[in-house]
Amino acid sequence: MAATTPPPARSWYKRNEIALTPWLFLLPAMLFFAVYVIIPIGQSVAISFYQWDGLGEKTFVGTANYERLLGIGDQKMDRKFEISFWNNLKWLVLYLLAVPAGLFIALFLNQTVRGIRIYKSLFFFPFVISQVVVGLVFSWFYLPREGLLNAMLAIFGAGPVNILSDPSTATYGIIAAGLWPQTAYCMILYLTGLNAVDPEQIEAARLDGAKGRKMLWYIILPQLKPATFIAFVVTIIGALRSFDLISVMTNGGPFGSTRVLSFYMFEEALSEFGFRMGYGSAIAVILFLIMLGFIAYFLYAMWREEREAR
Amino acid sequence: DESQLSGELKITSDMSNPAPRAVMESLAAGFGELHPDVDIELTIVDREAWKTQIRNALGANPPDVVNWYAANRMGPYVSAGLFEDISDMYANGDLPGLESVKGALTIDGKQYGVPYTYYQWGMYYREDIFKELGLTEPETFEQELANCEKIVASGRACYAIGTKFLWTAGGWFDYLNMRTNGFDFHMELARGEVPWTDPRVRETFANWRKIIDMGGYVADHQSYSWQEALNFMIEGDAVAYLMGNFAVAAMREGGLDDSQIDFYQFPKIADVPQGEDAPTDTFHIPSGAKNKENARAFLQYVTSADVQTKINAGDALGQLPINSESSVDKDEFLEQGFEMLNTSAKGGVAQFFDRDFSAEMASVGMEGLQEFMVVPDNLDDILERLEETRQRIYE
Amino acid sequence: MAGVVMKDVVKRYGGVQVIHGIDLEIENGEFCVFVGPSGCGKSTLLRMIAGLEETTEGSMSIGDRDVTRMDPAERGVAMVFQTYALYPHMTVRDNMGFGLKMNGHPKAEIAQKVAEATRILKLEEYLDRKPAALSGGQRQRVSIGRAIVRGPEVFLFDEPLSNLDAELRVEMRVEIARLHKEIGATMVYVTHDQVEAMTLADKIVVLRKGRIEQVGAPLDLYRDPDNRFVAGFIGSPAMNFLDGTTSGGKVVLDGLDGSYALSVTPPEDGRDITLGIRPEHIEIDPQGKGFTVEMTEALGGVSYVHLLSDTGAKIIVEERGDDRSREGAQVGVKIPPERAMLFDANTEQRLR
Amino acid sequence: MAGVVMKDVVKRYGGVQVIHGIDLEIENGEFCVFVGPSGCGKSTLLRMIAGLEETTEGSMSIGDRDVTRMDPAERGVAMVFQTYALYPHMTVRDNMGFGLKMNGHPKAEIAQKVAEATRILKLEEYLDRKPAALSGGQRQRVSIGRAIVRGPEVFLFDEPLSNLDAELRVEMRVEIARLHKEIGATMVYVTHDQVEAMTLADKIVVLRKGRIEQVGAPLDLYRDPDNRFVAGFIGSPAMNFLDGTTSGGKVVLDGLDGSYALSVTPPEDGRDITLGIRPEHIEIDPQGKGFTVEMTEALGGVSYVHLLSDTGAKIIVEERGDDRSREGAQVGVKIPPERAMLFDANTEQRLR
Amino acid sequence: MFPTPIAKQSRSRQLTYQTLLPVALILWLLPLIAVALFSIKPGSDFAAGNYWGWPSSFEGLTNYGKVFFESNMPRYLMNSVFITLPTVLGAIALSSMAGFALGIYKFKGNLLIFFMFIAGNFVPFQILMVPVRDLTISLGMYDSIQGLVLFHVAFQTGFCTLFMRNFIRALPFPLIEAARVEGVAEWRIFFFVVLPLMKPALAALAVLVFTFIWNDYFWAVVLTQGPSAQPVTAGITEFNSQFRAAYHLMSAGSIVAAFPPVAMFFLMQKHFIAGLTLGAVK
Ligand SMILES: Nc1ncnc2c1ncn2[C@@H]1O[C@H](COP(=O)(O)OP(=O)(O)OP(=O)(O)O)[C@@H](O)[C@H]1O
Ligand SMILES: Nc1ncnc2c1ncn2[C@@H]1O[C@H](COP(=O)(O)OP(=O)(O)OP(=O)(O)O)[C@@H](O)[C@H]1O
Ligand SMILES: [Mg+2]
Ligand SMILES: [Mg+2]
Repeated sequence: MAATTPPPARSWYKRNEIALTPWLFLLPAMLFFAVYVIIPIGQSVAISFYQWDGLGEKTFVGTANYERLLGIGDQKMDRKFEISFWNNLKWLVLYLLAVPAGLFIALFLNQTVRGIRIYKSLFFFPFVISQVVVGLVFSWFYLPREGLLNAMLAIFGAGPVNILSDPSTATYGIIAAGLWPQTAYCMILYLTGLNAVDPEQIEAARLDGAKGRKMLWYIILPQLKPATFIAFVVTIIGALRSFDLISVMTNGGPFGSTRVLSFYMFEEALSEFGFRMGYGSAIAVILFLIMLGFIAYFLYAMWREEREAR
Repeated sequence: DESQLSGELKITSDMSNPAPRAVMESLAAGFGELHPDVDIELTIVDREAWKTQIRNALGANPPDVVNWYAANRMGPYVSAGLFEDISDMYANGDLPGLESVKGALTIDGKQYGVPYTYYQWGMYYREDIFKELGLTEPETFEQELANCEKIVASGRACYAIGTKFLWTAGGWFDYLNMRTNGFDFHMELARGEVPWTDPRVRETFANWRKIIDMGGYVADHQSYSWQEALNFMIEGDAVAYLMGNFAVAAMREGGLDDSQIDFYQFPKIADVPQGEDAPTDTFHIPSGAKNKENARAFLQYVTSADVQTKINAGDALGQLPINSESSVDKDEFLEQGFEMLNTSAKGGVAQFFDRDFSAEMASVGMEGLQEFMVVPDNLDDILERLEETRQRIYE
Repeated sequence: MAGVVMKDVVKRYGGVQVIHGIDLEIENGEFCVFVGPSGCGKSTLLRMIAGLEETTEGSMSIGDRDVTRMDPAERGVAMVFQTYALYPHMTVRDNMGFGLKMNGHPKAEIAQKVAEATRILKLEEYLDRKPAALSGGQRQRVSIGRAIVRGPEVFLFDEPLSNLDAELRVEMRVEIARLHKEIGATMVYVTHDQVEAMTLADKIVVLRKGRIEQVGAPLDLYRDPDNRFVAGFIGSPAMNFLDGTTSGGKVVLDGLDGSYALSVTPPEDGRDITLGIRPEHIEIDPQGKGFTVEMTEALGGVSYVHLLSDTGAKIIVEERGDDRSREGAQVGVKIPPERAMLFDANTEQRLR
Repeated sequence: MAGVVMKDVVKRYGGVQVIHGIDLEIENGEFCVFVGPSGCGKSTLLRMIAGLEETTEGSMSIGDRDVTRMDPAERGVAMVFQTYALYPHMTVRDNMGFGLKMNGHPKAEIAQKVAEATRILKLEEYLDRKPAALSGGQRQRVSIGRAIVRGPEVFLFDEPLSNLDAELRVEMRVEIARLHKEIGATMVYVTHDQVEAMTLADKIVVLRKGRIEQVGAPLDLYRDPDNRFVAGFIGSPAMNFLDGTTSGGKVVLDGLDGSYALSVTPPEDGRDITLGIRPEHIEIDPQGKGFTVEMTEALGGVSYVHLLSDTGAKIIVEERGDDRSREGAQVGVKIPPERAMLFDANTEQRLR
Repeated sequence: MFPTPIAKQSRSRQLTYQTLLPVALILWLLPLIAVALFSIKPGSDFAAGNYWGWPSSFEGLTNYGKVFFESNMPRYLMNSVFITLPTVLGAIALSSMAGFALGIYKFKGNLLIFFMFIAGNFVPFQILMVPVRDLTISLGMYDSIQGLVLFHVAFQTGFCTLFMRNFIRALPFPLIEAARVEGVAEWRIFFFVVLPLMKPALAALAVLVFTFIWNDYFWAVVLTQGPSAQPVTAGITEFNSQFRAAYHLMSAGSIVAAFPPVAMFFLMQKHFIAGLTLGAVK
């Protein structure tokens, strides 16, 4: 240790390493994400103020697309939009049945008997299968003459029903098909949630005399709140995004009764008689606004958690 | 000259049903034999799917030849400049024998493609069952209904139909409307010149309703594609099928022989000039094609008289050739159809609902037609909706 | 109020026996502490009293009732868990009232009992908070409150203080002692903390590998352990053990010169024994020799001196007062014979 | 080797100041312990030495080098974390050698340094294990080994033992003391454990709310604290404090009769003061009165007697020997004036 | 454990449970079992109306042979593989870097950027459809595997970053600090300290993204057409139109299309479930 050594000179990067590194690491992901997600959202919003067939020139029409959709002014609300919107609501509400159903199955399977792991994974199976295949499978299941559903109903002397051809039942039929994988998803979330339930609390509750349903309601469910929250989020998002099943099972029919916003949007923009990009974008924007409510709520919940965490 | 062609030729075809698929493959092979140096790449896509995909296909990196339809259906692509103007081929006489049909491919005086086949629509029925029930081919609507009554009484449906993809209902409307109000009125409606709420349109629907109410159609038709509905006819659960002639190939393939199937013209309703549906299928060159020379040669090839004769024969497409110099196959259906179109379609020949009506009108319209077939009571509501759409599109 | 009686109680997990026939009587109102090394079965035994683990064999009664096969909720016990096991989604008030609510008690009664427990534990301010908003000590108090509210005959505690920091531990220990005095219920308490065991217990039960080693009042165990295990286990720093043999009625220790006449007569000559002496009973002789001061740990009022004998034995001596040994110094030790205890080196039993 | 010098060091997080201008000199080779209540800034100060937190104001030098703005890696320090912070995917050997490897030292040198550290810490057996396969104590040793390998001038420890159980804590404490003796480097050690601070430190720094209260050798702080905070903080059980006033050169305590003449002269009459006296310096007079024995905590060799004066003051007295007070008894106390300390009741400063 | 372990309940309840379990499973998987059964039946069974009865003969080989040798299925399968694997790699590479940046460093806008990724991930992807399609076309990547891969990588990056960042955030921070004190450069910290510790997350995420992408249908329809670039999910519809009403072949085709993710799930079950719990969002 001689006399005071001056601090050695360092490169600019070295001096700012900690400040720079995160940006370097973020760059590729942000680039991709901006180009393919963030900017397109803006573009979509912009397109929704135009009339455009996707080929030629765009014509600026202001809010005309929205006015037509929502029936502002002396026109009626776009009937297809209206139907799609209500169907979306049905999806939202009924799809949420996956949450309690998943919980029920999870409770049923949360045991330690031999082979239970295999059972659990088989129950989870529908979730990994593509929705296209699920849709096919269910449309055969529903077939009016040959379908397994009617074969089973016949055993009980009921039926036959033609679920996908009846406009009053078709949407429900599709939702039921959608519930199948979604329930499996919720089931897994709950199974892992149940795993994390504090066993000491269960014991405390046993000492407190809580049993069965009371135990479930007062002790288990509150502890499953994170699982429930996530199950809700993914189910709602799944409901609003529903496209594959409708496309495969009914293609929106019969006479448009199973359309939902996402499907209608696709139809307007890209389907056989479509190519009304502006109008389609306007539908997408409305769907986006609906979803934004849920996204905002989700972000808020996360933000609160972040606050508490560090 | 021709044999000097080389390079690539990319064809995207929607001839995806088994019989047309074989024809398309043979066309490619035949062309390949003529031009061994041309590297042909044939892609066959689902016919229903192609209706949505063609847009994309034309936009980016397009193939050299595509399938499409004549008349209104090609309008958007022509006006967007996506189809190549091939008026010169017609003008140069490169396409002999097509003069009479070039109208369907003409927009603003220019031609944008070539037809390769057309086919009559009409009533295909189970001859054996007619015999069994003692029925004869009807000539009037009353007879038609009377026949149907007997068929229904025998525990069968009169008509097979699968409206899952909507357009099949369009065929029924075309015929009922052309028979009720005549060809000219039908085309006025198609051009948006007549409101849907017109009493004459209502009359068409009233006629239609008679069949619906008597249980003339197979149940649950909205769940089936036309191919799936064909099973009803093959199994004898339905007796007749209003279809294009391409259905014959499928019926034969399904196991029916010619003694079991027969054909009659859609019967007369009112005393008006009759029109017939006879859609034309076409080939086009996308304007972004990279091998236009080869593509032109291919169009020339498919429309040549011999090829037309061959591919439209009963054992191939089973449809009518376009080229006036080619011959109609000795097939009972083709001959009848050819005869019908030439002699008794006095009013005119229509392309088909989804080709005569503008795209948006057709989509809303066919959906309404399907709805009407399932819930006829909604008629007022449906017509109002169609009218609304008409006003928006045409005014 | 009631005591707990266990008769030849056995617990097996599958083929593994972890409790080997325990007979124990806990008097009504007594504060009984289970201690023992980790894995000895303290928690298991406690949970068997609670009914959270089934009793494989033997019988268990609380008061006059045979509870061997009863549900936990019916036994009239309440348990305080190491991790508190508070219901995180309920307020303090609801946490405490939950047991009564589950058993259908009227609201007014619940409110009154919660208020009573709140008063005892001074929790008034926190009644409407959730557990997450409480400090460790407060949580522990709530979990005790939850037990109190149910008015059980027997309180069970499983290492209730081990998740608290040192200061709070002291505070809560005092609290629990006060509580026992105030409500006078039977309490069974598991800990591995010396101080807790010594200060709280009326009766300490020393367990080892699923068997009872000794039962007795804290100071009795400290002063008069039955065997080497108990002697070494109770007291901190632990008792020093020196190996030796008997010779002519005296004890000769390996590594120490001189032989010790002890207050007990060692049985016969040539027997291997262990001599035990607590750090506070050894005196350092600064003038003596034979030992080097290896290290001193001065804690203020007291220092622990680590001595290394010339022959390699290590002992710890407690020093108080103002003069302390210095590291590296050569010293001697004095072992007052009346304070030393003798154990059989093989059976480890005390020789008296 | 080098000492650490801080000059008027300040740390702010945004607007919140947590270190308020600290001046401190740590000698070369010294073992310096930071103690203080939770949140007082011990860890922050340590991390500022390490360079993990920026120094907002003031200067910091290690040896002769001003390190205030240097990167952690350049400061020549090594840190041992409370949670060990071992890389779980590397073997013990790789954990220890990682820092050298990343900085491009030759393999042979790394191997040699790791071998050296391994020897010092007796880790030979475990070199090829992953941290998950080690006990808590072994992990802590590896994390110390990792520090040693880099041959730093200053070792920094942030509560390194608080994740260990009581027994291991004692063992590792001894180990760290030995280590310091063996390699003689400067060490800075954060803890909130009395015993660790007292036994390990050459110098204790008592922090409170980001300020230094007192710096000194352990027994100096114990025997001669500068203020009431240090007096109360060092020593366990804590010093007893009794409020009083001065009167005629003597001290009159609230709640105790009699006045005390003390070894210091209280400044002027009528001043509010606090008298401090450690539990081991009070004597119980079984014949006296004025106090009730509220509770006794008998730990074996020693008992803590909680006394409640008739006027409500509470004091704790240490008792040793064989005779102990009984709960409920009426007793008196003797406070030897030469042991008592006086503090100003307002400034809390010691009056000497 | 809740509910009370069945082992602690009465014998009759145990028996009920043991029998209920397989029954429930069969009911649950009934549609799938039916399809599996369809796929080994001869076509004549369907013509004869024997939909639900015992197969009159087992034609599994014939049916699957047809799928593999007489249709574009193999081509579609290959496409799916070429779409899925690069996407998985790309998304994971991008997101582990982004997750590292967001999970370890404190800087202005950290949370904002993070939330942007989350929000983007939850967006109804229909809103991206028109612009993304145009972008892909103008990049000349319409109907190409690269076009799909690029988009999928970008979109999945949102979800993966959420997942990665939370995982990295849960790593003990002193590990990073320890490395910094030892003078390890930041990028080396990423490669030598953080990345090895993320192995479980990487595996979980890889499996998860694999299934998401393999099962994607919407974007396959929007950005590709025809067998040159379309994945099986889209291919299966083409396949079905080729074999319309031939249920035995359609079933076999569906099973072929569904098989890879299912196999993946069974092989990597542990990671898969870990992935769902860790990320817990789709
Ligand atoms: N469910 C179980 N299955 C098998 N063995 C068990 C089970 N629970 C506990 N044991 C065993 O029983 C013995 C006693 O465990 P117990 O928890 O009662 O010990 P303890 O004295 O409370 O220890 P600690 O002080 O560590 O809490 C241990 O050896 C443990 O391994
Ligand atoms: N990142 C930060 N931002 C704001 N305040 C902080 C931050 N880190 C620490 N503090 C505050 O600085 C003060 C000192 O914290 P520090 O961690 O140094 O305390 P400590 O003495 O180590 O406490 P403990 O004994 O609990 O570890 C605390 O009041 C704390 O709240
Ligand atoms: Mg225990
Ligand atoms: Mg700290």
